Amino acid sequence: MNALDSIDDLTAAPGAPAPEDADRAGFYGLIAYLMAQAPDAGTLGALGAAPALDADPGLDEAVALATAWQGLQQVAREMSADAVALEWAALFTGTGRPEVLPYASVVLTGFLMEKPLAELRDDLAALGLARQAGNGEPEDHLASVCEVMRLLIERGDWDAQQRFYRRHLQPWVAPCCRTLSANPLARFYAALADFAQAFFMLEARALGYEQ
Amino acid sequence: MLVKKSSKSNAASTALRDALAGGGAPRRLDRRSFLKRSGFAAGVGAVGASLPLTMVRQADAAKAAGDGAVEVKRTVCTHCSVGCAIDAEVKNGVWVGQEPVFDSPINLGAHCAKGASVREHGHGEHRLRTPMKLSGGKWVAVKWEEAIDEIGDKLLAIREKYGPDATHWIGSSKHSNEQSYLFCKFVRMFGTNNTDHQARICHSTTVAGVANTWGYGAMTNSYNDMQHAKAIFFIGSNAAEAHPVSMLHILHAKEGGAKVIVADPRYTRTAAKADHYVRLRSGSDIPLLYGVIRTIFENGWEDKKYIADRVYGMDQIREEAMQWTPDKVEDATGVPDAQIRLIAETMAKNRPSTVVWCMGQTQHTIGNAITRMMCDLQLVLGNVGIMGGGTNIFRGHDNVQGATDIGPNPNSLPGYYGLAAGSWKHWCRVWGVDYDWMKGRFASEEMMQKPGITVSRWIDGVTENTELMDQPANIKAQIFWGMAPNSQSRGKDMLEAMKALELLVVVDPYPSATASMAAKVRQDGVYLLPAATQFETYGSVTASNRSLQWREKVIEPLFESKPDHTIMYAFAKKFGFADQFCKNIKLNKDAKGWMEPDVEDILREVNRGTWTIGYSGQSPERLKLQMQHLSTFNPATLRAEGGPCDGEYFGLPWPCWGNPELKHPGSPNLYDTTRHVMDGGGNFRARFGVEHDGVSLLAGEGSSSKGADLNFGYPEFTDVLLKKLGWWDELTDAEKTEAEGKNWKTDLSGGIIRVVMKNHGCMPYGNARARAVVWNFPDPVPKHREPLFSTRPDLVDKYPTHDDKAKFWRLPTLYKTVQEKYRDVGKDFPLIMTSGRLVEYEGGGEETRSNPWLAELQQDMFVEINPRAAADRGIVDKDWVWVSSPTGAQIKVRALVTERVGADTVFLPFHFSGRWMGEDMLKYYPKGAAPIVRGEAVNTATTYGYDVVTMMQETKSTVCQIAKA
Amino acid sequence: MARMKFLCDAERCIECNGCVTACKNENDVPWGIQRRRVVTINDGVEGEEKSLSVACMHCSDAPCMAVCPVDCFYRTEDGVVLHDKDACIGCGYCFYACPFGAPQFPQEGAFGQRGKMDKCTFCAGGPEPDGSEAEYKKYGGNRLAEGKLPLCAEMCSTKALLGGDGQTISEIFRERVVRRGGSGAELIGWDTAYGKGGQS
Amino acid sequence: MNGRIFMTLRAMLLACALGLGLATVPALAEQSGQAAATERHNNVEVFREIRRGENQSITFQAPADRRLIQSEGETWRQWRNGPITFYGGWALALMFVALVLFYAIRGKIKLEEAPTGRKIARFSLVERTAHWSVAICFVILGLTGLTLLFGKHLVVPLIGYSAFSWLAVIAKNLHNFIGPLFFVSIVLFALMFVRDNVWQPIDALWIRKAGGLLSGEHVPSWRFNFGEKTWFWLGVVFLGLLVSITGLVMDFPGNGQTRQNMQLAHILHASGALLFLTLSLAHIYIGTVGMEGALEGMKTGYVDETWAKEHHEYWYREAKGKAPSAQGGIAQGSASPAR
Ligand SMILES: Nc1nc2c(c(=O)[nH]1)N[C@H]1C(S)=C(S)[C@@H](COP(=O)(O)OP(=O)(O)OC[C@H]3O[C@@H](n4cnc5c(=O)[nH]c(N)nc54)[C@H](O)[C@@H]3O)O[C@H]1N2
Ligand SMILES: Nc1nc2c(c(=O)[nH]1)N[C@H]1C(S)=C(S)[C@@H](COP(=O)(O)OP(=O)(O)OC[C@H]3O[C@@H](n4cnc5c(=O)[nH]c(N)nc54)[C@H](O)[C@@H]3O)O[C@H]1N2
Ligand code: HEM
Ligand code: HEM
Ligand code: SF4
Ligand code: SF4
Ligand code: SF4
Ligand code: SF4
Ligand code: SF4
Ligand SMILES: [Mo]
Repeated sequence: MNALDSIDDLTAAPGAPAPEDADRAGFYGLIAYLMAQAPDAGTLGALGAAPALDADPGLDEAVALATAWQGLQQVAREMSADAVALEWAALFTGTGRPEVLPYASVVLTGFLMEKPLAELRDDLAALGLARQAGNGEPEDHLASVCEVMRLLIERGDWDAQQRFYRRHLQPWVAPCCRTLSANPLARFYAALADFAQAFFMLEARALGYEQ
Repeated sequence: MLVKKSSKSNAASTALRDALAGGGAPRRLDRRSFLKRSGFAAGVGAVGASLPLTMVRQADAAKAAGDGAVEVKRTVCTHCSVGCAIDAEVKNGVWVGQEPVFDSPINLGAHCAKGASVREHGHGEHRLRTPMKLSGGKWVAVKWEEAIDEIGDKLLAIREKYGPDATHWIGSSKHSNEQSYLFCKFVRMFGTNNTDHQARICHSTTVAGVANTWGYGAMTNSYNDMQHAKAIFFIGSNAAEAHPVSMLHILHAKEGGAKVIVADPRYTRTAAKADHYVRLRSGSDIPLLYGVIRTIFENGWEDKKYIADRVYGMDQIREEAMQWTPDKVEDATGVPDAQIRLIAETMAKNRPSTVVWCMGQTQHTIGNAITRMMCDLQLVLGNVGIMGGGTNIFRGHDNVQGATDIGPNPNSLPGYYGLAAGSWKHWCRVWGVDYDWMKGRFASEEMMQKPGITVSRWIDGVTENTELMDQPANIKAQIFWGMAPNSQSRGKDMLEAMKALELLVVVDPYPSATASMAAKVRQDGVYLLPAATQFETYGSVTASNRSLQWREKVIEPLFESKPDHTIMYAFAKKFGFADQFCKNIKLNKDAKGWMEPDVEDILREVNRGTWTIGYSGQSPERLKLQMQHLSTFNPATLRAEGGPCDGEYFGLPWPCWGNPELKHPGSPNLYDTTRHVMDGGGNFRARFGVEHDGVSLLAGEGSSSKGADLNFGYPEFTDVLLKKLGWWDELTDAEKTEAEGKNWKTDLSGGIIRVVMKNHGCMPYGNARARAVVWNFPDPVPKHREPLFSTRPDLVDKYPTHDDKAKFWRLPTLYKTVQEKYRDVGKDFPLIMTSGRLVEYEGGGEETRSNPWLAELQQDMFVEINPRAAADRGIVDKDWVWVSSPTGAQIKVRALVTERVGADTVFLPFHFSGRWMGEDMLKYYPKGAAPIVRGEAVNTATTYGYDVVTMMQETKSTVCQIAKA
Repeated sequence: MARMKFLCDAERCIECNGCVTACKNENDVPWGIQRRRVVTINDGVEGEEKSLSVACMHCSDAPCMAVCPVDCFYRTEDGVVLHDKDACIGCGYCFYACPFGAPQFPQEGAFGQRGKMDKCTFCAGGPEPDGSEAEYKKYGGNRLAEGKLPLCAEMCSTKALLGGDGQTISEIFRERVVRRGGSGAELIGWDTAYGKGGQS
Repeated sequence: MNGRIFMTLRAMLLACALGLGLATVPALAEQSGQAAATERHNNVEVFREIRRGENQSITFQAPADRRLIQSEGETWRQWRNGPITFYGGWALALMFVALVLFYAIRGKIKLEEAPTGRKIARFSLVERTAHWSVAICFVILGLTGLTLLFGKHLVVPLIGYSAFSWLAVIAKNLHNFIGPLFFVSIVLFALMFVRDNVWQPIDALWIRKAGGLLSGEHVPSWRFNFGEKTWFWLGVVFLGLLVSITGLVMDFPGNGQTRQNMQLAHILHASGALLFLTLSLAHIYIGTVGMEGALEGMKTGYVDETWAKEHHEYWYREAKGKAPSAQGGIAQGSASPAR
């Protein structure tokens, strides 16, 4: 599927998002994509070459994010796509329980496929969203909730973003990133986790504002 | 004092806490400038914005993710044959709650540890998620299509090179009836009889022994019916752990005054609930039972009329029994005569009395004879065919009964039709395929009719000298489709076999026990395919009491897993026989575009072909209707009182005769002459001819079922007999066309059955005597023979085993040779080693040991050892010890010092795997796939020994030595 | 109003642990905490082996309640003893006092770090609003609010474990004793069974 | 009772009364009649055995204490909620009142002669640090401990549950973390002071005169008088170690101690702590408002010669005789502060 098609379909909502929101959406998209699969060489290269973040030194969260972003780009430049793919497989696949389980249910209840997933599906239905055909991952995967955020930003629905973030990301993303970051097998993904965590911190703050 | 907080004060305290925790509302600043100051709005996220979405999409308005409502799906526990119903609460496809089904007449809402925790299956944390293969010693993920292709090509190549019999397919008693049946058909269409499932190593000796005694090899009555018993004799069954919910009915009977006796080498939890406990030496059931029968005869407590009218050959049993004088019995069993007398008297004076047996009796080289002894005991007492009596054979897996009835058996097509040309023709007609085509699938017509290699011996099928085998080549490809490796004996030899294979395929939700063993000895050629569990598909399941229940699908298959029948169809397509495979079966496209054979249609095909045992009346519609009206069934009688199923027995227990339109209510108790045949009544089956050695085998005068037109013994019905009796014209014209030249088993119209039963109250299978003497077995009159590995050389001399067999189920099989070689094994291995179950785990245990709620309860593999035996070895409770066996294997386990076992016996649970002779197998498991609890498999240390009729493995009586680690 | 009680019949209990896992299932109790336990006496001794399933007995004069330094226990109208995890400081006193070892803790760390106490709630949740997510997370299900009884008792494999209104269940038990051939008169009171901590 | 509960009960009833519907099965009256005489039908005996606490096993391995019913818990509860709270509370209160009265009647023990302005070194920096760290820990432990013991009676009515629960968390954690620190400090402290707290003949005099507390007479002593020694041995050494050790037993669970061990530890800890606190009031009284000049020694390390002479005459003489009262030039020997 062509990437842009799918986004176009979905951003039927009022107007194009403001540039800063486009960036937010982009970061969500990036985190989602990297969590869902290992990036190919092209994506990895693009990531390494992306612009740096120019943060106001007075904003601690922003500085932390800029640093983490730099860290992620650094690793992206240093590692080959194959190495990242191996790492992805080592972390997130296995014939049984993988090393890291980036699911809301697991972080919140200790089990896969638990009540948080049921709650999430309620809200997805209300938002008119569903799992992509052929995707076996339950929707409370980190990649999946990030994609939802991306879509909501692209729709420009601030209230929905606030509500969704509060209900389906806030309670678990930070501990999830911490676990991933601490995994001894993780290098690229540790950097991603650090970046994601910094990003979520900033998001939590940003979403605290009124529209 | 605190009371329920209002949400308001709660919010207040939350705010307070937040404040203390340093959180709080963000400082005033507007959002956009905040984001800008953070460096956003400069296109920094562009790299992500161009990436495609892979997880979510805009839903079609029609099928959004969930409607938020809690749906209740009715299913049945998958952990044992009791068949406890479960209500699963599902919200948005997530299994969020589990509720008891009080209305189920079988379990009244009750569950043991396993059933109470099945919701954990919905988490699937330790499940196989995607297909995997072993490549250069590493586990790597592969796509489904790739896996099917690669495996398919390899199998076709092996088929080409060595013939279809170089493959061996182990199916599963965990499959639904429909899947079992389809698997049986699938393997046959591949062209081999090399297929088997758990029943082989579970109740095969029962099925053979009991069926050969009176017709059907199944539990005659039911758990519920035991409420009517006045004495219950458990021997070699530990129901409190293996069939916990059955105890609901048994304790109820006991509270009503029924006497309960337990005979077992261990003082089990069942024994703890009994009135009397008898400790016998493992493997000595036959002498004990002869002692009991002798006592009954000596006191004239036998049911003389019953024996005269309904039993063949009882004199010979009596004769043999008289040889077993009290001293001999005590010498062989260790049971004093007073206890023997107690059993005999209790059983005789509290009729109806019933017996229960299980693995303690079946898993022996003479299992077939032991189980026949149990039938003989009940025949002597006239207890068979009555409420509260019968032989209550507690079966094993949730659907082992169904898989035995219509599943992958090496010696039979569905419904015990056997493998003769006529049987093939019958099933070919049902399947709608040409007999010659079918024949062409096999290596030859001879191989088509020759029973395949059993699951207990597949390892020898791989490693045996080809010359000595009864098939052209060794097994090159082994397929484990729902069975664990650690349940088969001689684990040490299995490792060699795994090494020698060309291909090993495991289709299982939890394949990692096999995976870890294979990875220990191989680098390549192993595939793991994720099967869905029974909660992720739907279909019928047959409980121990022959009742069928319908399971609804609880959740969608987790991860990449697929239901077994979908996988079978994919392979059938790859092998090129998809069209023949599902000729009468509709195909549905699943969410991922795979074709799924329609489960209802499969059952309808079963209905159309399985007349022998009455799997013909249980249409999907009838079963579903019952599941919706559970409350109408009386738990004491299993009969519906009122409601749409009025008069039917729960689960339409087979035989449920004729086609569904006949509305047969099912047979709650087999051979029950006190009821009309259209009311579940019956009599012993005429299966072995009408006479033997000049003695009639047909039942005596007046012993027909209630209201039968023929009130004497009669043979089974054929078109010829019908004509002779002048009943032929009661068939419709269409039925006549179909029934011409057929008998009740092959008449696809069901006309013969309808006329015989409905119009004349007779049993289609005839009315005969039960056979106390089974002349076609090696020991027609059951004889005691010592296990191959015995600690008693004196008894080995007195009661030696059978002679070796050259070609038995395609393999040379040793008896005398082994026993003689190991005559004095007791010197170095003085302890009798037996094995069995723990309530928390099931089977090989990979599933249940992956369930944290269960795993928490049993965290160590152990051996039960008597305080005296322990003291002799300087062992104290919880010590690590080595258990070593004559095979040279030794396993490291914890000692559990207890009076439960006598000083000469030790007991080990068999549910563990993941440690190998002291070594932790963790490194061979695909990373993260190890179950929560790992331990030594007892079968790593078990020895050679197979039943002389069925190839049942000897896992209850062998020997070992124990030393402190 | 009903006075909720448990009663476990040792003549029936077969140590199958059904009640234990039912509780885990209903309340998502983490590894290491057992709100209900099955205890066997004289394991393997012929004629002497008996098992009983035990959880919090929801005592009338509840020792846990009496010793809690923050007084976080309360009793519902049904006589169920519940506690407030927000208030609990994890001091362990309830665990010292309880005759049945009902209170348990998620950890047992240095410096007395135990986490919030957890115990059987009679499947009645906690102080949060009935059926709320917060309630479920902290205390598990609230079956009483849904008009159901504790899952452990509902699922007991042999109906050895009875849970519900004290009078009703002792009546059921009495009938059973009579049916077994006892007179029912010697029926034990809570005192005999559970000692002072549990009299009703 | 609503429908669902009814269903459950029905299932239970069914399970025990299924057979009643089946009246056709004749009851085995004769046999069960006999059985009644010999068999157990209810749980009485089982519970008795369980309460005896022998031969129990639990499949589940976790709790160190594998017993089903522990009667000790009740004993513990009675001790804690009974005598310890009651007498402990009163002891503290009475001591406080007594000291107030004493102060009112006797007033501050003043120096009889005017201070000389010449200072003598009494406590080295190390000694003072040790004393004050013990003292600070002690005060925190005491306050937090008392919060746990009496908070729900005294504090809850004032600030309510929620706030108290916060206070209690803080109290508990402070207590649990400072406890071990207290233990370390008190051991060092005791080692430092033990030499000057051994029995000396002159102590007999102090005992005879009851320290002169009532008479107002000065009883001579070496560095520490018998009153202080009592505080040292009974308070610092005995009670200090008692509360420390028992406290550590409770503070570090999971080292094999059973619930019973912890109950015992708690009883000893709480009783010891209350006695300790009660005594400490007296010490603190004397060290602060009770006696002029006492605090100065602990604060600055130096005391006025007058104070030394009046309260610790022998020590004074020795100190005077041996070394000048110069900074750093501290006398050796039994009268000297620890090195
Ligand atoms: N919890 C649990 N329940 C299960 C299963 C499970 O794995 N776990 N599996 C199911 C299956 S597949 C089956 S087949 C059934 C099996 O159920 P059971 O057969 O009841 O269980 P086992 O523990 O294998 O064996 C029963 C008893 O046989 C005794 N025994 C050993 N040797 C002898 C002997 O020579 N003679 C006699 N008379 N007794 C002997 C053993 O001491 C043991 O107590 O359980 C089913 N239910
Ligand atoms: N020493 C000793 N050995 C014994 C016994 C003994 O008493 N002592 N008992 C014997 C007896 S009676 C038996 S029955 C056997 C039992 O032994 P097994 O049957 O080998 O043991 P299970 O673990 O029950 O194996 C069932 C497998 O099927 C998988 N499974 C579950 N559901 C499905 C499904 O829907 N589809 C597919 N494809 N797979 C599924 C499970 O994950 C599991 O791996 O062990 C025998 N071995
Ligand atoms: C080594 C030093 C000490 C340690 C390790 C220690 C530890 C403990 C512990 C673990 C408790 C149980 C309460 C809880 O877990 O929160 C406790 C209670 C208590 N401690 Fe200490 N403690 C120490 C010293 C002291 C001292 C010096 C005092 C008093 C002067 C004191 C007074 C108390 C009191 C009053 C209680 C409360 C008793 C109750 O509520 O029943 N403790 N202590
Ligand atoms: C917070 C209140 C306290 C005050 C104001 C205080 C004050 C004093 C003063 C002024 C002295 C010097 C007495 C002298 O010069 O002879 C002293 C000595 C001493 N104090 Fe304290 N103190 C306090 C708490 C404690 C505590 C909690 C302990 C022990 C647990 C303690 C143990 C001692 C000891 C052992 C001495 C030396 C006397 C001896 O060894 O006999 N003090 N204190
Ligand atoms: S394992 Fe057997 S007895 Fe236990 S709940 Fe399941 S079906 Fe019932
Ligand atoms: S003392 Fe124990 S059993 Fe009684 S109410 Fe409190 S926690 Fe429950
Ligand atoms: S642990 Fe919690 S509930 Fe128990 S006594 Fe302490 S504060 Fe109360
Ligand atoms: S009542 Fe509920 S919380 Fe208590 S033990 Fe039973 S299931 Fe667990
Ligand atoms: S479920 Fe019932 S029989 Fe099983 S252990 Fe619990 S109380 Fe006993
Ligand atoms: Mo089995």
